[in-house]
Amino acid sequence: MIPSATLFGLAGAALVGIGLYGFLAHAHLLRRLLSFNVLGSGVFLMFGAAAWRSPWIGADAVPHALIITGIVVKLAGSALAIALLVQLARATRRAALPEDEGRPP
Amino acid sequence: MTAVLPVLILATSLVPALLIFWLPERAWRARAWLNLGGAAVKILLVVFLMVEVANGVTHEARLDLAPGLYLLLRVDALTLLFVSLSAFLWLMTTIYAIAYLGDGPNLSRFFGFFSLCVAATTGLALAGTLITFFIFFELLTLTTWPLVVHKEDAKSVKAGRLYLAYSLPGSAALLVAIIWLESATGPVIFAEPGDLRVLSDASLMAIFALFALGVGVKAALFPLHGWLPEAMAAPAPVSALLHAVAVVKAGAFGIVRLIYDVFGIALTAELGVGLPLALLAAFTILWGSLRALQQTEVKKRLAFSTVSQVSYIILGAALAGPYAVIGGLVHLVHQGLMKITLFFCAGLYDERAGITRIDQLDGIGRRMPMTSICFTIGAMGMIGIPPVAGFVSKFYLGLGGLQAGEPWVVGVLAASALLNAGYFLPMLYRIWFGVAPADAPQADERSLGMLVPAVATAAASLAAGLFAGAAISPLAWASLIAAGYLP
Amino acid sequence: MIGTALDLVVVALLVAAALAAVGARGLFAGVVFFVGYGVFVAIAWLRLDAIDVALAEAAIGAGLTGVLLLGAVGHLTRAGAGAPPRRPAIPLALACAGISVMLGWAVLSLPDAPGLQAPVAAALPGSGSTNPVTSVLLNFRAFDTLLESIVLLAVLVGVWALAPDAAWGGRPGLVQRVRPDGVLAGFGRLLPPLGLLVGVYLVWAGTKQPGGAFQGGTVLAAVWLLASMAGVARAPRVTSLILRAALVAGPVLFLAVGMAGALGGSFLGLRPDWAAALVLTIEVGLTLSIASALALLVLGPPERPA
Amino acid sequence: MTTLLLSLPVALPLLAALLAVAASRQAAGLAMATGFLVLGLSVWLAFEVAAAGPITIALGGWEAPLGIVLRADGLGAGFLVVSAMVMAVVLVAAQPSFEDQGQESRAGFAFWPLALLLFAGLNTAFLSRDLFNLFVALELLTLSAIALVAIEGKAGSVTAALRYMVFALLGSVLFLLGAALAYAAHATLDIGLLAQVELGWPMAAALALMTMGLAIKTALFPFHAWLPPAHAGAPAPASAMLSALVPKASFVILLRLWFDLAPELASPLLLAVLGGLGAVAVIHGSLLAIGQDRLKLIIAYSTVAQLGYLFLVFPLAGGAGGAQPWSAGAWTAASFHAFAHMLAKAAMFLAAGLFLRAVGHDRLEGLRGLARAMPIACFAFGLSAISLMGLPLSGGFTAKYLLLTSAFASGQWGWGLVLVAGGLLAAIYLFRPLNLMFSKEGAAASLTPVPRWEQVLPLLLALAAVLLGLFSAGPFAFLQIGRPGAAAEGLLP
Repeated sequence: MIPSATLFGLAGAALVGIGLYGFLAHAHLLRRLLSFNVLGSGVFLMFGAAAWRSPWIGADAVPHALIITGIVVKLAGSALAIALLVQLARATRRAALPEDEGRPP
Repeated sequence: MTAVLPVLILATSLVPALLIFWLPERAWRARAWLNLGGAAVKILLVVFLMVEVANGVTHEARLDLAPGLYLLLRVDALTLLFVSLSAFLWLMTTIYAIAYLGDGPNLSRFFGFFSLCVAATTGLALAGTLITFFIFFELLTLTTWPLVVHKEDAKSVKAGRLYLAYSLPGSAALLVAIIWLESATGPVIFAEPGDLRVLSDASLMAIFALFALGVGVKAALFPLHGWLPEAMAAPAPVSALLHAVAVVKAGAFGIVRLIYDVFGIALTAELGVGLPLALLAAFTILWGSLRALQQTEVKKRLAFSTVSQVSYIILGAALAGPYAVIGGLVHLVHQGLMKITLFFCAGLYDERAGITRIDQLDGIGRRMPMTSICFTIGAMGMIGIPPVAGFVSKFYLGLGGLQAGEPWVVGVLAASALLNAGYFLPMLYRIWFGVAPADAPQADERSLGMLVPAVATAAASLAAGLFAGAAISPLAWASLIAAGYLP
Repeated sequence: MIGTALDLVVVALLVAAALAAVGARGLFAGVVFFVGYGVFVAIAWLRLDAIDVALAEAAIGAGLTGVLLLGAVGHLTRAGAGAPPRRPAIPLALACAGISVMLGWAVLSLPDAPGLQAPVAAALPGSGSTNPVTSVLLNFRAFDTLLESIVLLAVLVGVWALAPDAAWGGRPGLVQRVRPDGVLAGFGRLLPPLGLLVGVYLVWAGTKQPGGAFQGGTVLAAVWLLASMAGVARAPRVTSLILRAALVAGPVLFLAVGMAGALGGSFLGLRPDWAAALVLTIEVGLTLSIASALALLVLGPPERPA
Repeated sequence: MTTLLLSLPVALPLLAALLAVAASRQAAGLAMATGFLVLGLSVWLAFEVAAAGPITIALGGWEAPLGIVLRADGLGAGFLVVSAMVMAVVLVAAQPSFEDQGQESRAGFAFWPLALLLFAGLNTAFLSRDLFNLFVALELLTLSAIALVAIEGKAGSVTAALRYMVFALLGSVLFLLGAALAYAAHATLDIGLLAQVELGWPMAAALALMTMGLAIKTALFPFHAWLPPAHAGAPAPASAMLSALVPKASFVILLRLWFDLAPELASPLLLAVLGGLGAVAVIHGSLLAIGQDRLKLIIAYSTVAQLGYLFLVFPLAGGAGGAQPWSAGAWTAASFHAFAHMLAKAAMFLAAGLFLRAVGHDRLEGLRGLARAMPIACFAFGLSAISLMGLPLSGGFTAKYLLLTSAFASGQWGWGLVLVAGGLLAAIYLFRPLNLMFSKEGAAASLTPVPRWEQVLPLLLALAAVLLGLFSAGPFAFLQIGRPGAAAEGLLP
């Protein structure tokens, strides 16, 4: 039997790869942001799995607390990014950075 | 041992500078008092210092910046030679500049940087270590730039750009040389030469070359002289400063320090780097004279003449024989006195008669007699006609060349004297024997502030030659310094 | 065995949802997949016995982020803003896969190290809470939490700064028009009391059981959003003093307690005998501020002149 | 007392920011007072550190690994003091642009809390010893900075802010992944505790990730594309904070990672790569700066180059070289360079802001003749230029001298040539504006007048940059306090 932690840790590793790919490959900023959130939760899952991995004496509360903090911070970043993106979209009718569309920055 | 005097001497130019910047434009009286007061106090201090040094008191001030990096101000005989020259000429130039600039724009800025520039020169003369020398050398570059661009017209700004384009790479080379050397030997203190032999011959030669390149820019050594004639776009007092008091002199002074205090005569000879430098200096002497011959503007001709004359100092230093050393050192003073006279006169011609081209000089001698007499004295000195000071330098240099087993030096000197005569005598002829055209503009010399300094420096050039044998003449002082360096 | 099978199913769904969210053809579909993905992440946290994290992920990671993304899709669509399609980049995909493999290997081969369970357990009595996660958040690592609650505020100020100059002083977001007898309005009247109850419970319970200011605050924010969408409550003007006070109350309270501690010798230190009361007070204050900040973040900057 | 001295530099800006949100009418005064108060406290703290050595406090009374530890050593306290100097002046300089008269305005509301939060994040980054806490501090710092970039609301600055955001998000997630890995392997996030344990591959991987994240946030080549448009697009006081202060936070953390936490893991290859990227940044950033025709872009590209110098510390003082006599010089030089850059760059952006206000645009041509119209601001610009070029006497020169000496003393003269070349290139791009200021011809006839006191503010910072070079012995000794593995004094073998 594989411990849950290992499985979800591996899943986290996979999610990091998926999120990173989306973040780097997309030009559309909303998609990049969405991918970033996938990437972030992958990191959190790996962190959480590491907290669980040790010989079982109860879950380690410290990583859990850190992850909650991390989730809030990630939301904060996403919120500002989205507001900026909406502003950009209204001003330029584009949803990507100029250099990602082959325009001069 | 005391630290007060070197710092005070530096402060006599630095403090007025910092105060002048904040003066409103119209406060010309306060500006003049600060300037002249500083210059006068400086001369007094220098005289006092001479007495002290003669009594064997050491003066030294030190400021630590970081481990291995410190500023050291220290007085030795060579320092005094340069400091006394620059103190005297600063006073003269200040009087002249106040009269010359009158109530033009941006004078607080001008005189602020002017004093800063002199402070940098003083620091450079007082520098007791290589890095201190470098720091003041750079400060000199930075503080002269605003003076060069003072007029703010396109020509001045271009001249300023050219000046920096030459100077900054030069000082970068100098910095690399210094740090390369010091990373092997530790801080180089002038009076106490370290053991340079820890570096290989090839490294030492490369360091010497970088040094020569670095200070050569300021000394207007061929082919690094291109900035100097262009800088004539600046006002006349700035030309005087560049050519006689500070910048070019700092370069020549640096070469002297390099050969005598960093490498030492013995090592220089061993490495065989003296001769190439001497040859380059000789070439510069001839090249500068030839170029001067081609010029049609008074100030341009004088500028190329400087290129040529400063290399006499370098030639003397590079030959490193007893007489050559004396000749080079004494020319440091003599050239300064004579060239500043010529520039003062050129400024007078320009301001008072509107003369900038040589062909306009016709008959000016009768309309501006005092100015023209001073000009004549300066020009004769440059050619090397006795009894003006220039003769003494050339005489010693020639002897030094023979003594060092380089008889070609005499040939170079003779050729140069001929060329000098070739470009100065026609000017003198026009001044005294030419006939002024009927439509010549008004000319007078009713500017005491400009005339007195010219007369004073002309008299000094004459006196330095006439009384070369006296105990306190520049020649005697140079001989004293030379005796200290020679084995 | 059944546990592992269940885990495997969750992992498979997780990865599939992530791939779908990142690779979806349409933007809207991507966001929908993302919300689904968030739910699976929350389930994963449940499987890892991290109920606090699961709650936070469900409320913030999936819920609020989803709402923000959906809102953005709407705005972008209305603005007609597009972007060139994804460039299929095989080398990049391979590189990312490589990174995943390396990280996976790291997960498998990390040496066993005991966590901080023991020190946390030892310090728990007198920390002001019996829920270790709350103790870590509000006591042991209170500084992180303080900064984090202020990060939300910083971002809100940043979002508001994007308002048109003329709209300053107006109400955040675009004005919603809802039919008074519609379904949304009905929900808007029905749900808030319920949500309020859940939110308050989460905060209250947080000191003993999973829950706390962030989870509770999110639920309260959702309640407010729903109510304002239904037209029951109007968002106050951005210049409203009450609103500003609500936004900073929690962090100010937190900081004040911390400074009082500093005067007593340790910044952010809680006296053991007062810790329980202080933790609860801070939680309540933070909940208020977090709820307002989150709700306002979703509403966005004011856009119409006051 | 030490508790207050260490916590107030963080707590005061936080509190002021919160109050500025609640009572925005008083925000400007509050912010300015906070700037000077924190400056005073930092100086006091520095004196305490100089007298008694590094000061450590455990927040909430919880020691690491359970709690978070703040520590003021020479490095941290030094950065604290210099950034407080910059901040105090910048906040005063921002007052004319952002203080609301009468009705609250959008920018007048947003600027002050964001600036204060940036300040708090910065100070936390300089003091904290906890990797995760550093992550949160960096987020506070970065998100406030991004919001400041966009504060003018133009399409250009919003684009710049978004580009910054894209890089920053990636940087922070990499750093977080590294911190998580460190915790997983060693169950602590405290730099001091981690420095004491034997570190294996997990920590090496963690460090690699964190270094990459921090390099992105420090805008190291090739991650620099976000910086120039972001720094140039913000209003001048914000640019000054962004360019002078923000990248230093991540750089200080990098120093702590490689000199404090795990010097033994710094392989020669890694050090060479970091140094090499720094060298490329110096040359590339300078060349790009030469090609710009807007003053603020020149200054911003110069930041890319100047940040590159900082990374030369890794090959010169890092890893096994840390025990060498020249490493003290190189290590200290990096801080000196950072200090000089903080002061000079802030002065330059503030001066540029005044030029822009006077002329109405920041195209270089507009600078014609300003030496006459705005002599004080031009003088400040010139003095900062001297420090940035590394010419004597200035903090920049002392830094350059120390770096050059250790490059030559350690036989790595290649780095030295980069320094020299960088100085010359800086001269090229900085004398272009200076030349124009001294050109009378074509000068604009009418300028918006700028009060004298506003011109004095950049001059103060520029003078501080110069004085740092004249009085560097004290700061040099101060920076050695608590320096990890401080071996020999002096620069030479």
